[in-house]
Amino acid sequence: MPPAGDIRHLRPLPEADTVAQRRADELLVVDVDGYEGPLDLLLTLARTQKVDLMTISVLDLAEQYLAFVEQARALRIELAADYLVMAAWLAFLKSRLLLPPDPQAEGPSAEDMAAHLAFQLERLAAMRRAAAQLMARDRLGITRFARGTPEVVARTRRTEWQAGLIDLMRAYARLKTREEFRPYAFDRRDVFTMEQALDRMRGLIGYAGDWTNLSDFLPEGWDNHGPRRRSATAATFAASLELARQGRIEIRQADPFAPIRFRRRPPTTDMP
Amino acid sequence: MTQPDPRPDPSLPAMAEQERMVEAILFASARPLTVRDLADRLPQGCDPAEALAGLRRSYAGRGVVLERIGDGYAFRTAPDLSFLMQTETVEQRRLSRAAIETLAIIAYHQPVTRAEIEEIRGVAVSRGTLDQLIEMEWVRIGRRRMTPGRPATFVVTETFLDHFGLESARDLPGLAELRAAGLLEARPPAEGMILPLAPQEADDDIGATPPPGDFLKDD
Amino acid sequence: MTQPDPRPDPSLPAMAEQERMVEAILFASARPLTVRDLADRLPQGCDPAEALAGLRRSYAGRGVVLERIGDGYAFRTAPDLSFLMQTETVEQRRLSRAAIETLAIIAYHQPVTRAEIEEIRGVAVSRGTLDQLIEMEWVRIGRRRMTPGRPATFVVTETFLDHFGLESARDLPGLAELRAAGLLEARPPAEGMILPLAPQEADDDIGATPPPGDFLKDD
Repeated sequence: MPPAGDIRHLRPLPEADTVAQRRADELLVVDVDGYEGPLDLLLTLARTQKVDLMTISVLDLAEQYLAFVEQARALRIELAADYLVMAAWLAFLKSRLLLPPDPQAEGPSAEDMAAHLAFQLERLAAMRRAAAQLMARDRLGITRFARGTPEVVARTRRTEWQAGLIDLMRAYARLKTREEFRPYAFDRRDVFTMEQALDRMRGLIGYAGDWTNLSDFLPEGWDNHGPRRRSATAATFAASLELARQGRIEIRQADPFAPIRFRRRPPTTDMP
Repeated sequence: MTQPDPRPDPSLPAMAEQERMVEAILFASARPLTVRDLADRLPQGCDPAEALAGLRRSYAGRGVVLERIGDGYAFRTAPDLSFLMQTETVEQRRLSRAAIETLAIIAYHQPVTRAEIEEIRGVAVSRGTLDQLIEMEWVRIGRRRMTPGRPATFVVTETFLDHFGLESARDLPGLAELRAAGLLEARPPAEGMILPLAPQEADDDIGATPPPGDFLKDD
Repeated sequence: MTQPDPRPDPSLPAMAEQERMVEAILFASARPLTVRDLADRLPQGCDPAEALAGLRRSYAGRGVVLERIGDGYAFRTAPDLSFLMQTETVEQRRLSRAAIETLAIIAYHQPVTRAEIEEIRGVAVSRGTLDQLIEMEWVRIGRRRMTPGRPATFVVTETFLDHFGLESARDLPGLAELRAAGLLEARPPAEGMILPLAPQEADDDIGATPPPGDFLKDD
């Protein structure tokens, strides 16, 4: 930007009526850099109308803006593109405002466009007022103060272990499942297999000419109670079924839950 | 190792004692603490909200007052005594006019997108301005707007409320009047009404700026 | 040194106001302040010593006390509340597989010796695992087993029962329930294995052992 003096020198003096007006124009021109874009400039121009922004004459405002741009051009001041775009838009708006409305025209009416521009200006002005009010509040470190010597808070760390009943059960289930599939002799300590029972029965059956209780066939050490007895009983019973199938013994049970008894099959009968 | 103790009621501190405790904890802290923060530090079963109410009454009119800031509470010196505090006054970072206006727009219009800020100011918002406000912890990025492009929104923080002595964003000066005047409504510009944005600062990254026109507010 | 106050200056703040001022100044100050410092900052004619004495009285027994530190005065949180001036961060961690399995075995088989745990897990139990469970107060050492070598046994604690919401270790679900819950795969037993005739018989010799359906225990 050239300094003010240079501008005066360059100035071809357009139709500035009064000295005051000239000075105002000059101020605007010199300050063009100080505006934050066309909207900011429009707001400044609007203020010269000295009316509520909501009742501002957008037509007058458009003319003011166009005059300003014209003047800047006359002063050979290069305006940024956005100022020129705004100028074009305002020129368009101005012509629409001056012409009778075209009922065929699509899109917003000139009045809507003007109203929106007035709204934008009012909103920007309102935000500036709000910003000023905000900055004038009792601010921390300016009029309100926090404790000057905040006390240090000691930090300690505690670990909380996450484990629920379901984790515990799952872990146990994992162990037990693994165990069930483990064919360890350890597990068989209390298991009497059917093969063992068959061997034993084959040896003993010859002596069982008369009906004999199943329990009498149980091997020594397996006939007391508990799992060993259960296992031996089951195995012996299964073996007896196998021997009956082979036709070597006969089985009898008088009543439900009565003792199961068997005897060697009399040799006279022939098997098919 | 302090175990949280399941303190049975008879040994629960009396309310006067709970007030002492809350007073001590808040006094020690420079930052506001929430009821939750306090509950975490008090013995189990204490009622920080009630203790706060009692404390607030006993500090009313004193040289130090208990302020509510957003969800938090903090002791602050009474504003009317600021004339005594010249030596404490902290050098405030100079904020540009653009930064102050942007801050006000975010506070009053939050959550607000960058495009909306630009629409209101009529100029592009430089990255530096938003960065500065975020760095000062007055502004943070909020949720994305569920509109095309999913633009980020900006909101003000508790630090902002603390700095400006506001209990909540609803207490912003003039908010009701602005709302009544319809100046906080998102009003989409008429077609052909979108103003060109002037680049504001050299460091601007206009390229990354979403085009203006994102006016769909989800409130 | 309180002279009978002729109060010559009507513009001099009342003593209550002077106390407010001293309160605010001390609160905001980064270091203890002497009577002299206070006098320099208060309006002319104020009596900081008297204001301090008044303040000291009004803070007596509160969560914050006015302390004399050398020649200066400052607010400090009450010493008996220092336990509140610490925050505890809680870190959530999961137990290692070794630890949870060991814990499960102890819970289901207690009292159980280390050798028995190792037999069930099929791997050696590291000292660290048991130490960890003991440190967590979920496991403690029980009575020694009256067998050669008199090995120590491990049992679960009340803390353990508390954490897992159990009334007693007997409340632990049995294998049948685990299976019903789908935690144990119900596969047919290996070949040559004989199904027990009556799986839940009451006259069993395992009667003394708590977990149902557990055929592992022989003592």
